[in-house]
Amino acid sequence: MKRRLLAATTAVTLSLTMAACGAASDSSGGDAEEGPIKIALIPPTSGALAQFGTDSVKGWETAVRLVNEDGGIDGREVELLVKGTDADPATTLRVAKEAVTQDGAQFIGSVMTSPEHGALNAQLEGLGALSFNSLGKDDALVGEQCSPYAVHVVQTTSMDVNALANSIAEMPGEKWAIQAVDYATGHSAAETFKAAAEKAGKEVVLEQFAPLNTTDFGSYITKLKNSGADAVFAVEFGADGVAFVQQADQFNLDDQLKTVLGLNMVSEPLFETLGESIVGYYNNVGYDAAADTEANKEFIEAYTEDHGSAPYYVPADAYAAAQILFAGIEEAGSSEPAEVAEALADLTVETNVGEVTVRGTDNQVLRDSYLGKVVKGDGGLAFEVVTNTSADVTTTESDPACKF
Amino acid sequence: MTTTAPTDVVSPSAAAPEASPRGRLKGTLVGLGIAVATLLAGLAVPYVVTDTYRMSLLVEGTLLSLLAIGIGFLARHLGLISLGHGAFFGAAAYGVGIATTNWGWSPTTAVGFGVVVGTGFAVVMGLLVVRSSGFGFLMLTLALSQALYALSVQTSARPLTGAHDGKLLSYDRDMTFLGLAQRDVMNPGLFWPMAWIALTMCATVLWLVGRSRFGTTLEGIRENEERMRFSGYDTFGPRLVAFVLSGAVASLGGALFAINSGYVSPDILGFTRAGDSLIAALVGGFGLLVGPIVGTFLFVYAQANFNFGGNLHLFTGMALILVLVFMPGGITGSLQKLYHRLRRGRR
Amino acid sequence: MTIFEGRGLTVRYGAHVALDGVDIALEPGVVHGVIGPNGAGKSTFIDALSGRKRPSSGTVTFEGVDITRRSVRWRRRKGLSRSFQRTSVFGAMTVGDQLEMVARRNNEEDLGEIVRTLGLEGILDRVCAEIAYGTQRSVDLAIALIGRPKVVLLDEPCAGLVHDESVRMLQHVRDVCKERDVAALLVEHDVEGVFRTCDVITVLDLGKLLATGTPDDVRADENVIRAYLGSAA
Amino acid sequence: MNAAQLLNGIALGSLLMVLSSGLAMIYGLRGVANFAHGALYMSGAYIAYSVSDRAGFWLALLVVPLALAVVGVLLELVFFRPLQHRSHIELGLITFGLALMAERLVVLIWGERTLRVTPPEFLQGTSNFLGVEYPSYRLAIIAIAVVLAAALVLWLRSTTTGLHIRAASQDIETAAIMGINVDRVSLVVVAVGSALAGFAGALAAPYIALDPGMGSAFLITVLIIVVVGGIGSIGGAMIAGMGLGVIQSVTTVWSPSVAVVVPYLALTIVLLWRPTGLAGKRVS
Repeated sequence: MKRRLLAATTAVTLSLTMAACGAASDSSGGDAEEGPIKIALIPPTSGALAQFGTDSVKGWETAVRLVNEDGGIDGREVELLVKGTDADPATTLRVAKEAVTQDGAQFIGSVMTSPEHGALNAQLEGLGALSFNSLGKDDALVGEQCSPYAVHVVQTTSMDVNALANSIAEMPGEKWAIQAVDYATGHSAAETFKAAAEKAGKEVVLEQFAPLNTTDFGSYITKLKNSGADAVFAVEFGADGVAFVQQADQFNLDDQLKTVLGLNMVSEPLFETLGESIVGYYNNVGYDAAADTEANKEFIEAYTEDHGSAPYYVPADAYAAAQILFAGIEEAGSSEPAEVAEALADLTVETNVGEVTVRGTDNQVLRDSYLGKVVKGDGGLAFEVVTNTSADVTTTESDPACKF
Repeated sequence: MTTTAPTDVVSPSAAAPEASPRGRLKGTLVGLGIAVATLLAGLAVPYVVTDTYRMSLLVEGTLLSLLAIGIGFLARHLGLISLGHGAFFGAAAYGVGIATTNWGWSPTTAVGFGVVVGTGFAVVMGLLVVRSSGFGFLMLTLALSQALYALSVQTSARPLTGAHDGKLLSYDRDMTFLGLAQRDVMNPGLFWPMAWIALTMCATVLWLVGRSRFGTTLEGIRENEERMRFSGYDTFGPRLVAFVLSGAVASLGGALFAINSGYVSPDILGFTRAGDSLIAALVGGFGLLVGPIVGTFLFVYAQANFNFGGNLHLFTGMALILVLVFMPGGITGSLQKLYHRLRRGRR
Repeated sequence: MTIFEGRGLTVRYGAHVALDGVDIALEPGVVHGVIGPNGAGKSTFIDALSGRKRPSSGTVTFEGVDITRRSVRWRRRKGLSRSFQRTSVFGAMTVGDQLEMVARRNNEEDLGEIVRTLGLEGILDRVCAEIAYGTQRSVDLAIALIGRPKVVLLDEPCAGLVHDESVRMLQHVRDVCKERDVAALLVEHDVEGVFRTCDVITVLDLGKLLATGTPDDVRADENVIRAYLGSAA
Repeated sequence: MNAAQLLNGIALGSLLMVLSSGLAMIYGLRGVANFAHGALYMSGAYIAYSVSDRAGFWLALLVVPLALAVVGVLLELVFFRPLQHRSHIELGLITFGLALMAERLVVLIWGERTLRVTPPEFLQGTSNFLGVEYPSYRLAIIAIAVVLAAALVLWLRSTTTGLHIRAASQDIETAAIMGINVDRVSLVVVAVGSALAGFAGALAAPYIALDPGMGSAFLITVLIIVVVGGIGSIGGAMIAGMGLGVIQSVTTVWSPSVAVVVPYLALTIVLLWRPTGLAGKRVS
C-alpha cells in the first residue's frame, strides 16, 4: 500500500524523496474477531423520511436486545451505533466512513433512500463493511449498482409491482388509468402493471407521469376524470402522494372510481395525515403483521413491549435484517464482513417475515409480497392483507447486470 | 437601479502597491516560491494524517475548495457574486460519469471531458448573464443553474444522468485514473496528491491571472464598467473570459469529485449545494485568494461535526448573517484588517 | 475646418423632449463651451454626442463619417473621448495603475507629459478613492486625455471644485486644447469660467439651441440675455 | 383543451400572482429580492395549519397575514433599515441566510411529516362553474386572489401611501429629497409584502401538501417571475405570475416534463429578447 501511494505521488508530480513516516491511510474496520459486534445505523434524522428512520432503528434495537439477552452471538455481544444523516448521499457516505474507520463498525443498517444505497454500495468493498438494506427498494440496487457487500432485505419495487399485477383480478374496475411519478420506478411499475392488466383482460385507458415533487395535480386529475377510468393505479410517494390523494378528494375523483391501487403511496405513518378518505384504497404491503408464525409473534410481542406501539413494515424489515445478519455470523463463525457475506450466500433463515433465502447471485432476500386494503379498525386505520405472492412469482431470476 | 453601492464583501485587499516592474517580478517569484513550497508540504499530509476518515474530509475540502476559489475569483476581480457555479461543478461530475459509464472511456480522459463539459456550460451561461451585474447576476446565475438541475432529473435524461437515482461510475477494473484503479481512487490517502496538486495549481494560475494585465483590466471593469468602455475597453469579453475561467476551475473540482466518490447525485446541482459553497467562500472572505479555501475547510469540518439532526443549515445560515453584518470581508478579511491595524499601530 | 459635428440631435423620453434638433460643430484647437440653465438639456446633449445615449433622431459625424450608431468603445479608439460630471475614476486602483491601464489601451506614448501637465506626479502610488476630490477630478481629466484624442467632450469638469481649483482646471483644459490641437467641448455650469476659457459658446435652453457664437456675440444676444443671463445677472 | 384545465392554470396562476406581487414590492423599494420570501410563504402555510386545526380555516386566513406582517416589520427594523447603506448583494445574501434558518426552524416546530389542511366544510367537493364540475376550494382561491390583486392595485393607484410607494420604487433617493418618509414607506411595503407571502401560504395550505421543501421549491419560480415581469414592477409580476401559472398548467396537459422547464425557458427567452422584462426595467 505504501508503495502504491508513493507510485501515485511520483506518477503525477515531480519526483520527490520523501521519508515515509507513519503508516499510510489504509485502516478498515476494527479488530473483527474480538470484542462486541458493532452495527452502525445511519437513518435519516431530518427530512420527510425521519419518521421511517426512527422506526427502523427501533426494529434493530428490539432484535439486538433479544439476541444479547440470549447471550449474544457465539458469546459476543452485539452493539448498535446509532448515527444520523440528512439523507444526502454525500452525508451518509461520510457518516458510514466515520463509523467504519473510527468506531470500528463492521455492519451498516437503516440507510434509507436508494440514492444513498447507490453511493454506499460503490464504496462498501473498499470500506470492508457489510450493509443491510431494509428500506431502499430500487431495482438497480440488485442490478447494476449491486455489491457483494450489500444484502437487499426489502422487496424490490419490481417484486412489489409483480405482486400487485398478480392480484389484479382481485380488484374491481375494468378501465384502468395509471398515474405514476416520472421516475425510474414509476415507469417500470407502469409498464409491468399495464402488461398484467391487459393479460387479465382489463383496459388501460390513460397512462401519465408527473415529475417528482409535483405540488399541483389539478391537470392530471382533470385528465383522469375525463378519461372515463373506473380504477386508478397510482405510483406517487411522500408529499407527492399526499398532495395527489388530497387533491383527488377535492375533485371528487373517488366518485367515479371503484378501485384506487397505490404503489408505496399509502403507508402506516401517513394514515393520520391522509385521513379517512383513503379507506378502501389498495396498496402494496411489505409485511403481514397478522402472520401466524412463532417468529412473528415473538417479534410483535417484544417490539410492543419495547416501544409501546405495534410494528409495521419498516421496523419489521429492520428486525428481519438483524436476524439474517445474526444467522450469517453464526454460519460463518466469524464477524469478518467478507466471511459473513460469503456465508450468507444461499442461506435460508427463519425470520419474522417468514422463511427467507438470500439469493447468492445478487444478495436479494427472497420473501413474500402482499396486497393490502385500508380498513377502519378499532385503533384507527389499518391494512388488511388481501393476497400474498411468493418470491417464485415476483422475482424469477437475478438481474444479469449484477456481477459479483 | 443603476447604483452600485460599494460592496464591503468584495472590497479589495489594500495590498502595498508595487510600482516598479522589478518589484512586480520579485513579487511574482516570491509568490511562485510559496506556491511550490505549499504544494510540496501538502504532499506529505497523508503521511501525517494516517486516519482514513480525516483524510477523506481533507480530500473533500480540497475538491470543494476548487469550486470556492472559482466563485472567489469572480467576486474578487469583478465584484460578481455567483450562485451558479455549482452547475459547472455538477455538469463536470456528470460528464465524467457519462464518459466512463456510458461510453467506456478511461477515467483520465473522462476527467478531461468532464472539465470540457463544465466549461462549456460556463460559456453558455456566461453569454446569458455577464451583461448583468450585482443582484441581477446573483439571481440569474441561481435560476440558470436550477434550470440545469431541472433538466438533469428529467426522465428523458435518465440514460445519461440517472435522473433522481444519481449516477454510479463504473469502468473496467484494469482502467486507471493516472495510475489508480477504481478501488484506489476512493482511498483518500492515495487520491490526495491529485486533489492537492489540482488545488495549488489552480490557485496559482488564478493568482497569476489576477496580477496580469488582464487582471488589471478586470479590476477596472469591477471599479467602473462604464468608464472602461469610454476608455476604449471591451467589457463583455473580459467578463466572459473571467467567468469561463472560474467555471473551468469549478469544473475541475467537480470532475475530480466524481472520480473520487464514484457516484454523482443530483443534489450536486441543487439549490442548497450552490448556497453552501457560496456561504463557505464568503465566510472565509473574498479579499484574499486563500479566503474561500479557509471557509471551505471550515465548512467541511462543521458539516462533519455539527450536523446533528440536520441542523447544519441553521448554523450556516446564522454564520452567513453574522459574517455579513459584523465582519464583512470574512475571516481572512478581518485577520487582514487586524494585521494592518497592528502594523500601523507599531509605526 | 470641422472635425466633429452633431446635426439635428433630438432625444425623447416618452412624450418628453429633452433635446430638440440641436446642431454643433467642433474644430481642432478650439474650446467650445456649452451653457444653459438647469434642465436645458446639457447632460443629455453630451450623452447624445458621446454615444452614451442614442439620439431619437439626428446624426453625429466625426471626420466626415457618420458615427451615430457606433459604440462608445469604437469612438474612443478613433480619438473621441469624454469625461463625466460625477467623478468617474477607478476608486480602488492606484492612480498610476489606472492611468497605465488606459494608456496601454490607447497607445499613449508619453503618459509622463499628461501626468506632469496635470500635476499628478506625487500621487501615482495612492489609491484613487483616498485622494482629495479636486485631485480626483484631475485624474478624471487625465483619463480622458490619454491617447491623444482628437475630440474631448468634458462634462462639467469643475463641478464641486472651489473657485481656485476651478480656475486652474479650466486653464489646464485650455492649455491642453491649444498645445495638442484638440477639439474640446466644455459643458459647464460656471458661466464666468466658460466666457473666460472658450473660443466659441453655444447656449441651450429647454432642449433648444438659443445661440452660438463668440463670447462677445453671445453676451450681446438678446435671446440669451432674456432667457438666461438676464435672470442670472 | 377544456375549461377545467384552464381553471387549473388560473388557480395556480392566482397563487403565484399573490406570492410574486409581495416579492416585487419589496424588490422595487429595497432593491433586494428577498430570498426569504419562500420561507415566509412556508411559515404562512404551517401557521395556517396550526390555527385552522384549533380555530378554523377562516381565522387562519386572518391571523396568518397579521403574523407575517409582524415578521416583516422585524425584517425591516432588524435588517433592511440598519443595513440599507450596504450593497444590495449583501442584503440579499442575508435574506438567503434567513431563509436557510427559517426552513430549519419550521421543521423544529412542526416536524418533518407531510401535513395537510382541510378546507372549510362548504368549500369541500366540487361546484358547477360555467358548466364544469370544479373543486370549490380552487374557485375560492381564484376569487380571493382576483379581489386581492384588484385591491392592491387600487391601493397603489389611489391612496397617498400608494403614491409614495410608487414614487419611492422609481427612485428612492429622489423620493426622500421630495419629502417622502422613505423609512415609513419601506416599513409598510416590507410588512405588506411579507403579509402577502404568508397569505399565499395560507391559501395554498389546503391546496397542496405541506412539507419543509415547499418554500424553496416555489422561491425559484417566483424569482423568475419577478425578473420576467420586470424587476420591481408589481403589475408586471402579477401578469407574469398569472401567465406562467396558465402556461405551465396547460403545458402539463401536453407534456409534464416540458412543463417543469417552462419557467427557465421563459427566463432565457426574456433575457435574450427583452432583457428589461415585460415592464421594461433593466436587470442591473
